[in-house]
Amino acid sequence: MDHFPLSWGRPRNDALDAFNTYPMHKRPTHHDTFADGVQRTQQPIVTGTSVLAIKYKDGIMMAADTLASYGSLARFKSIQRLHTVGSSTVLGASGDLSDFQYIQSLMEDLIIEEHTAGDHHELGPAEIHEYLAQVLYSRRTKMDPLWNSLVVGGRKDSKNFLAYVDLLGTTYSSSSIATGYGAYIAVPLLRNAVDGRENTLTEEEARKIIVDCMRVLFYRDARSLNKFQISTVTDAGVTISEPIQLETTWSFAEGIRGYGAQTQ
Amino acid sequence: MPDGSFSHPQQRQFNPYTENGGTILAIAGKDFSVIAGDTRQSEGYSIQTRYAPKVFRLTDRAVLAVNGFAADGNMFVKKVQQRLEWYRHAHAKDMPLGAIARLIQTMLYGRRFFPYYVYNILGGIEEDGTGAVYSFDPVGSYEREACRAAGAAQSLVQPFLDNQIYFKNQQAPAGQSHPLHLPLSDVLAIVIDSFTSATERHIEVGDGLEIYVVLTKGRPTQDLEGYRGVKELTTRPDGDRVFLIQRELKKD
Amino acid sequence: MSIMQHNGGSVIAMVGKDCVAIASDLRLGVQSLSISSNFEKIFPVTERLYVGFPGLATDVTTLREVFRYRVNMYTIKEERAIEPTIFTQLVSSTLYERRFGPYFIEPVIAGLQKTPSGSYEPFIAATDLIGCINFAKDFVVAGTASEKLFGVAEGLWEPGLEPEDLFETISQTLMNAVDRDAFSGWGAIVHVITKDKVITRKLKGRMD
Amino acid sequence: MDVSFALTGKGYVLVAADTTAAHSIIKVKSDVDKIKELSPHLLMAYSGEPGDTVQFAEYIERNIRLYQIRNTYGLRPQSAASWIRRSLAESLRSRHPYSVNLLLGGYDVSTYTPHLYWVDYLGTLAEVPFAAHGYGSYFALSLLDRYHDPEASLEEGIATLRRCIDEVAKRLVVSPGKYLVKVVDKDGTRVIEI
Amino acid sequence: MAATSAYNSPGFDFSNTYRNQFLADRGVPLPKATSTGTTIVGCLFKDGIVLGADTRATEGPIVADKNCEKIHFISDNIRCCGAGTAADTEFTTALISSNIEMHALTTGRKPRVVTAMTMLKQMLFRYQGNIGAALVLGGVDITGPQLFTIHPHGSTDKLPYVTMGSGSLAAMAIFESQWKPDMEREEALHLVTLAISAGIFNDLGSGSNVDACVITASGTEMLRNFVKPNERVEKERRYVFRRGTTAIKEEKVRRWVVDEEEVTPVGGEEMDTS
Amino acid sequence: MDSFVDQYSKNSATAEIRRAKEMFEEEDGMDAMWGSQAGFATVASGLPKFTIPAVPDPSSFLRLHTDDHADPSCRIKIKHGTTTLAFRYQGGVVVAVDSRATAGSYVASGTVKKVIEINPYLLGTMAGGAADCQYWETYLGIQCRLHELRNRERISVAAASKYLSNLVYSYKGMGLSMGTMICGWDKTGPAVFYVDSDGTRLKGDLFSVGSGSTFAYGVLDQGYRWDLTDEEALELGRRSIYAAGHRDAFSGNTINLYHVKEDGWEFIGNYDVSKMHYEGPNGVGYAYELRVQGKSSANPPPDATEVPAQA
Repeated sequence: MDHFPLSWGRPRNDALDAFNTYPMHKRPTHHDTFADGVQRTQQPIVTGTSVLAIKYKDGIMMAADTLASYGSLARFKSIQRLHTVGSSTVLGASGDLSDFQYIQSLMEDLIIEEHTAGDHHELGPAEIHEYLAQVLYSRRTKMDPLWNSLVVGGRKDSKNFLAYVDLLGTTYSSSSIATGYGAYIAVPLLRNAVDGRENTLTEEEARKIIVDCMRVLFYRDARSLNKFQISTVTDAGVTISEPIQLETTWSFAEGIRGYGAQTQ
Repeated sequence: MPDGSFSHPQQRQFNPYTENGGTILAIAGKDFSVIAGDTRQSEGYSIQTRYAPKVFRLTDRAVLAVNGFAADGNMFVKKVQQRLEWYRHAHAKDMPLGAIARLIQTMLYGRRFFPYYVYNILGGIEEDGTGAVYSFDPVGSYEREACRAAGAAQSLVQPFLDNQIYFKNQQAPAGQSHPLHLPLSDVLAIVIDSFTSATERHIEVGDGLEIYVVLTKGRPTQDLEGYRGVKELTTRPDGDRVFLIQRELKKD
Repeated sequence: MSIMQHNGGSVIAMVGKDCVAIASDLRLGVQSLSISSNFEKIFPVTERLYVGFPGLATDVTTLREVFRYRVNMYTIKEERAIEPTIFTQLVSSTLYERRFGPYFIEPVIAGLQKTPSGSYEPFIAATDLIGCINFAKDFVVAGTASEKLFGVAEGLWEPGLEPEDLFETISQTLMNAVDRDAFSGWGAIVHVITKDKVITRKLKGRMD
Repeated sequence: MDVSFALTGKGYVLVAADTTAAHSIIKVKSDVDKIKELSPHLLMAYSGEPGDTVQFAEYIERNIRLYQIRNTYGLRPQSAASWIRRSLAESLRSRHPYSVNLLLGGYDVSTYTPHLYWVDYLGTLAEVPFAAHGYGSYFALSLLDRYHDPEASLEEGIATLRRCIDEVAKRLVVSPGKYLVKVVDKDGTRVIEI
Repeated sequence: MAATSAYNSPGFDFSNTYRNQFLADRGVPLPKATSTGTTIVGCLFKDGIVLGADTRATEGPIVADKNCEKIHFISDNIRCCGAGTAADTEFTTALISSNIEMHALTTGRKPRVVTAMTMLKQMLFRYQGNIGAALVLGGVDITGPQLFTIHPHGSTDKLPYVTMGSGSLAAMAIFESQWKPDMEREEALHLVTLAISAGIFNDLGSGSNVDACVITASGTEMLRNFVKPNERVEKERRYVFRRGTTAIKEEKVRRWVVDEEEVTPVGGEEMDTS
Repeated sequence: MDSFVDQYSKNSATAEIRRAKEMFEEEDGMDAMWGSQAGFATVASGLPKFTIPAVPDPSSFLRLHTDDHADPSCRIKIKHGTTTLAFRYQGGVVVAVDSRATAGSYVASGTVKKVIEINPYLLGTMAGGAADCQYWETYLGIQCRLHELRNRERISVAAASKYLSNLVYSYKGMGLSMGTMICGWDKTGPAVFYVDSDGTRLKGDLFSVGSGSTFAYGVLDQGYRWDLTDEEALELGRRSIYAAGHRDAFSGNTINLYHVKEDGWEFIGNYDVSKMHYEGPNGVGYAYELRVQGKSSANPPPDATEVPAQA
């Protein structure tokens, strides 16, 4: 412990000052370690980008593109990042894909175990989400995180459920959720379109909103792909579509000349 | 490199904490207690959700507000609730407020070397029927107070409460003294104004406001009747009563 | 601890009805050690214009000298007293000149601006340490207790306060804010500037 | 580990400074005069970075003297303090700043008033009734809050100063052994044996 | 202080840098200037340019100014929105505005947007990013409507719709999904409002009101506080104190002569202690 | 189902949840979380267990996130700053403390109880980490009571302080921060022991601990004698804490004053530092400015007609 009046009671850095001879006006230089840490550096290797999800009248809809990046390399171009869990839940993942595959196998185990219990009780989206939150939080507490941002969506007993959990165990629910770059680019659009209309949006409308957002994401997120899948969970169950090709327009680029005075 | 920031690769890469903004406060009255928090959950410059409650009803006479790192906070509340449930099973009654406070201290201190990044404020009614507020630091030091603000905007709100609740720096008119306890209506007005003020000046505060009001057993409720956005959460008819008031805050 | 907190100190200015008020604490400290309880940070520029310099104490004195010099030069050249708006620009450009080696001061300016019709209008402004001006219609704050001041002022201030009411509001704001700040306090001083007089009061505040 | 004190009394300023010159853990000399007589009615105790202190003090001393030669009268304590502060603040903006803490005690013969100024290495100036620099200030200031009297006679002032010195001797880990004490009053400056 | 003019020679003064470095070396962190979290946008439409900005200025998580102006005047037909270090955007645009005026007077022609853009990028490039100004420059000149962004290091871009600041992604999402060529004025203004609003409501660094500016060949229309979606609600109660609430140690009143026709001499200073 | 497989599989779902559970139990560190002992079990039965982060150097991890001097922007700010003092004299022990807790520059609280009433005969003071002192001195209180039950006599101050010292020493280097004085009256008479988280334990007559301790010493040393009367002793304690509250930015708000006598401790009172400054305990303020009001150091000769006002 430091006994110098100005820093009384604070821990003394023994590596720096083993014999308590701290000079008067000198302090360890300022460095915002906290802000540093928030940047989540490059531990994940093969990664997926944004997942989008919204609630609508009959259920929830989730979308993710099919790209797995290796740094800036577009490594695998048809990876599925949406995963069905049980009969009323879909799980979307961004972040490290090997961790996600581990989570998928966890989900398989979980469902099988629940099934073999034979009590005809099935885990719904809320339970799945709670489970994942516990797992991710305890992994972060062990300083061995599963490097993912997960979106859990589902519909059970005619109630829509949509929630988020990430590598720190942070959770929240909202009527529209997006991870990765989507949190910056898609969320404003989703909130405009969905907030207050969760119970009136039709599937058609929801699909249009999602496709529009995926397009904008493809325009602006350098780690994205114009091929994505949409999943819905309704009373009828979970569907995950085949990969959909985005239609994009780049025509206005024709008119752009240079970056300054150039006109031709 | 004598710069004090010795660190290991693992720490650099993985910081187990983040900050999710928001502010909570609690004020104790003579026979009531008010515990409030905004509902925004943010990280960096992004709003994660506009509705994530920070204030939780523990029993009919105890309400806990948590603020800081949301994952730690939610997990902590769950554990406290679990402990209270166990207590209920063993004793067939709710744990008294003072005991909950001590319980929270030991639970927080159990993580002294890997702290929960959580600021807790516990509000409610003591066994003698008086309103009480207990505030905690992340590693469990606590004290009973009349009012306390914590979280991102604590330094904006607390001095305002000092002035309005404790009448700090105010001279009473000659021959009079300041009231010891404010009436509920004044307290609610001050709470709402504290949050609207904090929303104006702190970027991480906003979206929604949830105010829990705990009234001691048998206290008349007319000052809450007809209050905009109020609803009752009491579970037992003969005990203390819990109300929830929900308001909107600015969303920018 | 940032260099702005080395000596401590805070300043606030508020607008009232045909008047303005500017107030500061009186502490001069060296980190946690308090040295003097009579260190003024607010200085008159003209009869109806005051400026406060919260920040590093050496720069308080230096800037006070710099501005006294520059304002005097202005007065001699222009043969008129400097107006608050002009003075604010002078402060701003003087600070921005040192963009890459700033003075550690965040000035707060309060005064009455003469309108073409001859009446006086309240004016307050603050700048950051490199001279970005913040024109406000309600209140401006700076110093180590700025967060606390923002919170209290946002709660207590309302438009159209008479000079005496403004005095109470600004005093209460300042005292309660600095009581929650370790580096500000040790007494306070308030100037209320109206058309025909300046009322200066020292407050009986906490001395710990 | 320099320690210096100063306090005002009825018509005088007492300035005391330790007499140690130290290099790291070595005491090199134990009878150093760290109080400069800048003019007949002005004393300056200096402490801080070795080298800087003496260089700065001599620079100030010469310039104050120069002023007196040029203008036939010397600077009054307030003016001298203001100028010294300014010199220090400006030196701080140069490539080699002086790291010097000062206590300026002066007697203004035209108003019959003693003045004491506290100046630190950043160029912060404050007029105070008593002052201290170095680790001694952490012990002496509260003591002086309690015992200082602006109307104390010289004997009483010395007794108060004694208390400070004893307190520092009692509590400071490496306390300086000897102090040099000077006083400035209407008759000029002189050394006082304690 | 050897200069005899009240006005110093132009350019930056570096004399404090040694001292500040000295302080920094002692382990005291140096403070940060006000920066504007900011959403600023610009968009091309049929007849001209619409610029937009929010009005929040922040110091860390604290709102320093709720209604600041981020659309700066360059010339009658050119405006410039600024994000980044507030003082830098303020002074850089003011400097270029004055240079453009000089340029216009020298050449006797209406200034071109591209001239302002070149001046800005050259200046910012010269300072190697140390002047933290991220700008959106728009205007209409003889060559038609022009819209540029200028980054702090001096790189520029010319696009039909642009965004800058911490809310730029939110605003860009609106543009990417809704912008189309050859919009009408109202349409473009609405789109800019939407884009700024997206920043205001989704980015914590941006907030308060929407400022907009429409520039066409026929003139410039500055729409200060065009939309005010974030007015503060009325407080629940008033907080005026009873006079005499605050304890005073001493009081000093200085009175000034206001009415010059008054003949009676007025006391300069009176003092009473209470 | 197959509990054998389950028990040894490392990555099945149940294994994962089991590990999560283990984690919780570990971090709660409780043997009995059930029944009347719920929540207090550890303190009653043996040493509590604490969660340690899984990093190579836990103490630097802790410093990284909680030391606001090394990193002012660290978010978990543990409350600091204090002046406490205790001294022995012929009439017992006087214990005086301030009540301010600061987190960074923010005055987090002005009403902290820094004297911990361990039992009717023992007081502990709080300086350093508030939680550390509160928790461990509560724990010490339990142990003292157990000692009484086991041995049918009150624990001596020396033994109590030794117990605490041994406890915190076992956590040395982990980042605990506490500097406390254990004060009481036992068979040997009044006793004061200083115990801190470095493991130091000192018996003595007079101690002051905390960021403002130097200022308190300045007044305390000058006024201290063994044969002080009770009144003088209490006044000295109060005046010394006031001095520290006045000069130290991290101390202040109110003074809590205790007197330990043969029949246990007595709470003397709570005094606002500001009130002490202006009015003092009996109408005469401690303030320097009040004490010297109207006094001047100027010494104009008697024949000087006019003395210009002091600048």
